[in-house]
Amino acid sequence: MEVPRYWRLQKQRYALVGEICPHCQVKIFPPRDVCPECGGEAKQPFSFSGKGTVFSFTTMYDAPKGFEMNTPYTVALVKLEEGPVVTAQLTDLGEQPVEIGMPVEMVTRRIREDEEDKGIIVYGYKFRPVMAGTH
Amino acid sequence: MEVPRYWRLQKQRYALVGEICPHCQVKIFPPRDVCPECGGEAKQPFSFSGKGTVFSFTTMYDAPKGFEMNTPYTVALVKLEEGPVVTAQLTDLGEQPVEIGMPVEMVTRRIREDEEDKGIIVYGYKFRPVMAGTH
Amino acid sequence: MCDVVIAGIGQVPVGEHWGVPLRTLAARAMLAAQRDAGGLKPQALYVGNLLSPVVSHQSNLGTLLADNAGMSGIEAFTVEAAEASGAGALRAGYLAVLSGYVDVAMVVGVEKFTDAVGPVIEGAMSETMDYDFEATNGLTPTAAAAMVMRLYMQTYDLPSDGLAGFPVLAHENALNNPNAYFRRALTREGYARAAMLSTPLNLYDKAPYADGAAAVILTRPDRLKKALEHPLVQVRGSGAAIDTLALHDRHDPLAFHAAVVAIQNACRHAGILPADVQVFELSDNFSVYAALCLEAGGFAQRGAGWKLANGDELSLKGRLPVCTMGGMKARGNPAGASGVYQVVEACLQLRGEAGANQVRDARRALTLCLGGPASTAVCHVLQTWQ
Amino acid sequence: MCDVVIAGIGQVPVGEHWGVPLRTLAARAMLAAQRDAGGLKPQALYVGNLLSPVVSHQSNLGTLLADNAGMSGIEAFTVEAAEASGAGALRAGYLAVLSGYVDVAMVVGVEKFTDAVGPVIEGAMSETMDYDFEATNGLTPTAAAAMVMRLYMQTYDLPSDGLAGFPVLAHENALNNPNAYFRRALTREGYARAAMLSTPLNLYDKAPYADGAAAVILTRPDRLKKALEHPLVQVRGSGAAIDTLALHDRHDPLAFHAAVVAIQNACRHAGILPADVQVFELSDNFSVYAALCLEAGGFAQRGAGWKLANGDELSLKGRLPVCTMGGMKARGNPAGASGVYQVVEACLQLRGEAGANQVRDARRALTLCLGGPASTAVCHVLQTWQ
Ligand SMILES: [Zn+2]
Ligand SMILES: [Zn+2]
Repeated sequence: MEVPRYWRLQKQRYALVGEICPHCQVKIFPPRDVCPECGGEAKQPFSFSGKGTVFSFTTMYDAPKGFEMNTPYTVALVKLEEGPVVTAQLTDLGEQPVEIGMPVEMVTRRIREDEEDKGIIVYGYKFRPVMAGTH
Repeated sequence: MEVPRYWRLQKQRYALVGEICPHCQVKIFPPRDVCPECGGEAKQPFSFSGKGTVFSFTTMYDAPKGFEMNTPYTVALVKLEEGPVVTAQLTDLGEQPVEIGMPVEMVTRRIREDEEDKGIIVYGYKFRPVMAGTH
Repeated sequence: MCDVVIAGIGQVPVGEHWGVPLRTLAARAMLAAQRDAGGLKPQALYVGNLLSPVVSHQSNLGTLLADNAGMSGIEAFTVEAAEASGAGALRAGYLAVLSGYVDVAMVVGVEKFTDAVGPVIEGAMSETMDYDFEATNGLTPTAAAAMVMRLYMQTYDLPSDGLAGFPVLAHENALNNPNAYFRRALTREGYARAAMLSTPLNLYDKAPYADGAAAVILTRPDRLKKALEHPLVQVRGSGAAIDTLALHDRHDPLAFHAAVVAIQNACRHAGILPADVQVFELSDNFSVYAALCLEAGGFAQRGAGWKLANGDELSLKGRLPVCTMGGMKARGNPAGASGVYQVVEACLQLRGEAGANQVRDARRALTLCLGGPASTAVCHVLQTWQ
Repeated sequence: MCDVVIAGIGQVPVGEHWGVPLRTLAARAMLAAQRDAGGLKPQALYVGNLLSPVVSHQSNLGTLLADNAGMSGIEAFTVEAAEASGAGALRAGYLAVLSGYVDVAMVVGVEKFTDAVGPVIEGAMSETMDYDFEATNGLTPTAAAAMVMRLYMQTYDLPSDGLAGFPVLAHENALNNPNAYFRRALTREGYARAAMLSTPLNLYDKAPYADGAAAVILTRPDRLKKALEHPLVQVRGSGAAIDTLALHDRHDPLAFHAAVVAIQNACRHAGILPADVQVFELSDNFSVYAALCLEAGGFAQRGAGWKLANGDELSLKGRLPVCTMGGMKARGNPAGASGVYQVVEACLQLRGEAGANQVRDARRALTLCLGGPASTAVCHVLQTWQ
């Protein structure tokens, strides 16, 4: 990941900051220039709780450049409790089998290998199973 | 330069091997699938002598990725004595000013830096001034 | 509107052409199409390509390919629409001829994977998704398809080999296609034993990426100075649509909405219903996508597309033959070229030149090419011209 | 053939938009064009872009940009033709509306350089040339222009500041353009002192690469439900042509043959001569290319194009105003978006909305956009519609 993109995406990646539409109140992540529900344009920042459930998932054995050292790893569609679905890796799975509907919560983790460019280590959101007893 | 491209271009790059059109006898470099003179398709390999003259040139102070360590360097359009014009770096210039019309000859030199990928060092054709007295 | 016909077709065998540069791969298909069209010279070249800027470090393919093939002075540009690039280029060519501005247009789809290897390829293919919010989290097109497949299998309660029928059929049909990458049979047992690429998607659920080039020449019938030795195929309808780029933005990831719209638009334009075709070249780049293409076309109810592949309905002698020359799965998937391969293969069927794989009485065909999980869809209706 | 008009235009200021993602840059221009067209909704989006797959790792911009801007379900793809990508996208959109198939098409040119830096950018731009036989020898578009410039200066015996008139004029015209990257004057003395980039080409002979996005909406006049507050501009002619990709394959590198053909085709289609226009937006991405564009259009004899910039002929009050809002040199050169900026600026002139830079009685304009050293050329004739 190049330096400009790294800084540009920092807020979304670290804190799951999306948007709320002032016209129809829908919550949006990732950010968009036009609200997909009402077509309105102006939006306000909104911090998601980071709680959600697994909507679908896959464990990958072939990785693209930058992720080769991590295989196999599990990627999921996570439905946030506020509505939007996000794409993210699952982490801290231990022995637990993943299932659709499993509750998960966001954590910040190292996302990918150092790239050719600049020695940047990319951190961002992943999701881990919600521990029994923590809720 | 990636490994497959490196091998694919090896013949052209080391020995200035182009083609001769069996239909109209025009000599072609770099290789093409259709003869630009007569539209014929099949062609035979042809080794160029490597002698030519400078048709135009420029000394570059900004370099693309892979060439940063070489700046400034001089690139020229070299008109080969067999007819075609090729793009190539000039080398071994010493104190001599480059001029349009200057006779040059091909030599094999290291072309660019090691790339991100594979540690390949790319060699290929460059041209140097023809020494006084060598002709 | 005038009639637009395909006067010539050309293709190269799909495979690993390590020693052949992209320009030469394309030239072989282009020159074959030109010969097939009786030497007709194009005024325009529309190139379908996805990967060249990243994998071959080469952009401006329009100029490179036209120049290299001896077509200097014509108009040329590249169309990119992810894996639907070739179909998008065909649509651009079709509209150009339809506009009356261009009399003869060549469309070439070309993809060269073997200028790079392994993770670079998966990375380059991942650029078709939302790079900032999908690819940077490690998602690839294969993983996206796997998540769609898991949802499909769980929602509709499929057995673990429920989608096996698609690759088995594709491999069967490729046996007689000299341009296919894989000319060997696949059994259900072979499918069941295959290694996982991205759970629950296995090696045979994914069409293999490979090098390839295919071309067609489009014109108006009145532009043909002499009769050709083969029948003409008319482009009767064309439709294209997009959905959200990211899978996570879909309300219903199992509804290939863009495919529905593209098929409807193409069929409405042609004045037909999808059921009025005898051949359907669909996107089987992932086996679950083949099922969803069938559902998008209304050939099966939602959740029932997979069942069609478990009978004879989709085979060459069935009610709706699909992937008649091996599909992307067994002919091979040269990404941005696949949409043009589909059209070339449909032409072979409509011209009666499909050899052992000839579908009887094939007069009309539907081609549907997807980019991503139907993030983009391009559909064409082709029929024998008279 | 029906009339095709530009119902709306939009642009963002050219510059370094480090914090703005490509999709947002494009959305700002797209939504501005849509507002300008009275809210008209496009059925198709044609994107002109060159660098995104390499610099931003993002392909399938058609889907991304349409989706992000709330246009899901429409048709969309990207057109790439090197630095002429935006002009190529306009041509694709024009032909689509002309075909009768698409009623309302949006064309957006967008380029984001600031997702990468320095040598990566020069490398990415070099992919527009023959990568195997130009770029791998260290050539860049700047170096190619420098070799053309040296040939031109030597062949026609120019003084060392013979081409200074072009950047000086461009900087003068940009002073009143709020969307220009550089709004400061340049003197001949400043030109003479400038650092060499690639001999004999100096800093001011090259238009600076920068981020930008510009958009237009094309439709048929009968599709406009209500009158707009501004005049309509008609696309009256369009032409495109390629030359050899590599400079070394040209018999005469100083004849911009593709530009000649593109201009001829566009003007023939419009039923005009090049001399019948009041504004000429040409490619001044390198100052010598501006001279060669003038010669390609027949506005000057071969070898005399540079002299036009040394008088008043090309200024806003002259016989043939060029680069009226600053050209690529001073407005900035967002590569694949430049062709759309040219058209937006020509529309401002034809609509009488060019403010202090208004060309009197501008009724017809020519836009000419080059990819490489006229390896690709795309030309449009625009005129006030009535
Ligand atoms: Zn809203
Ligand atoms: Zn010949």
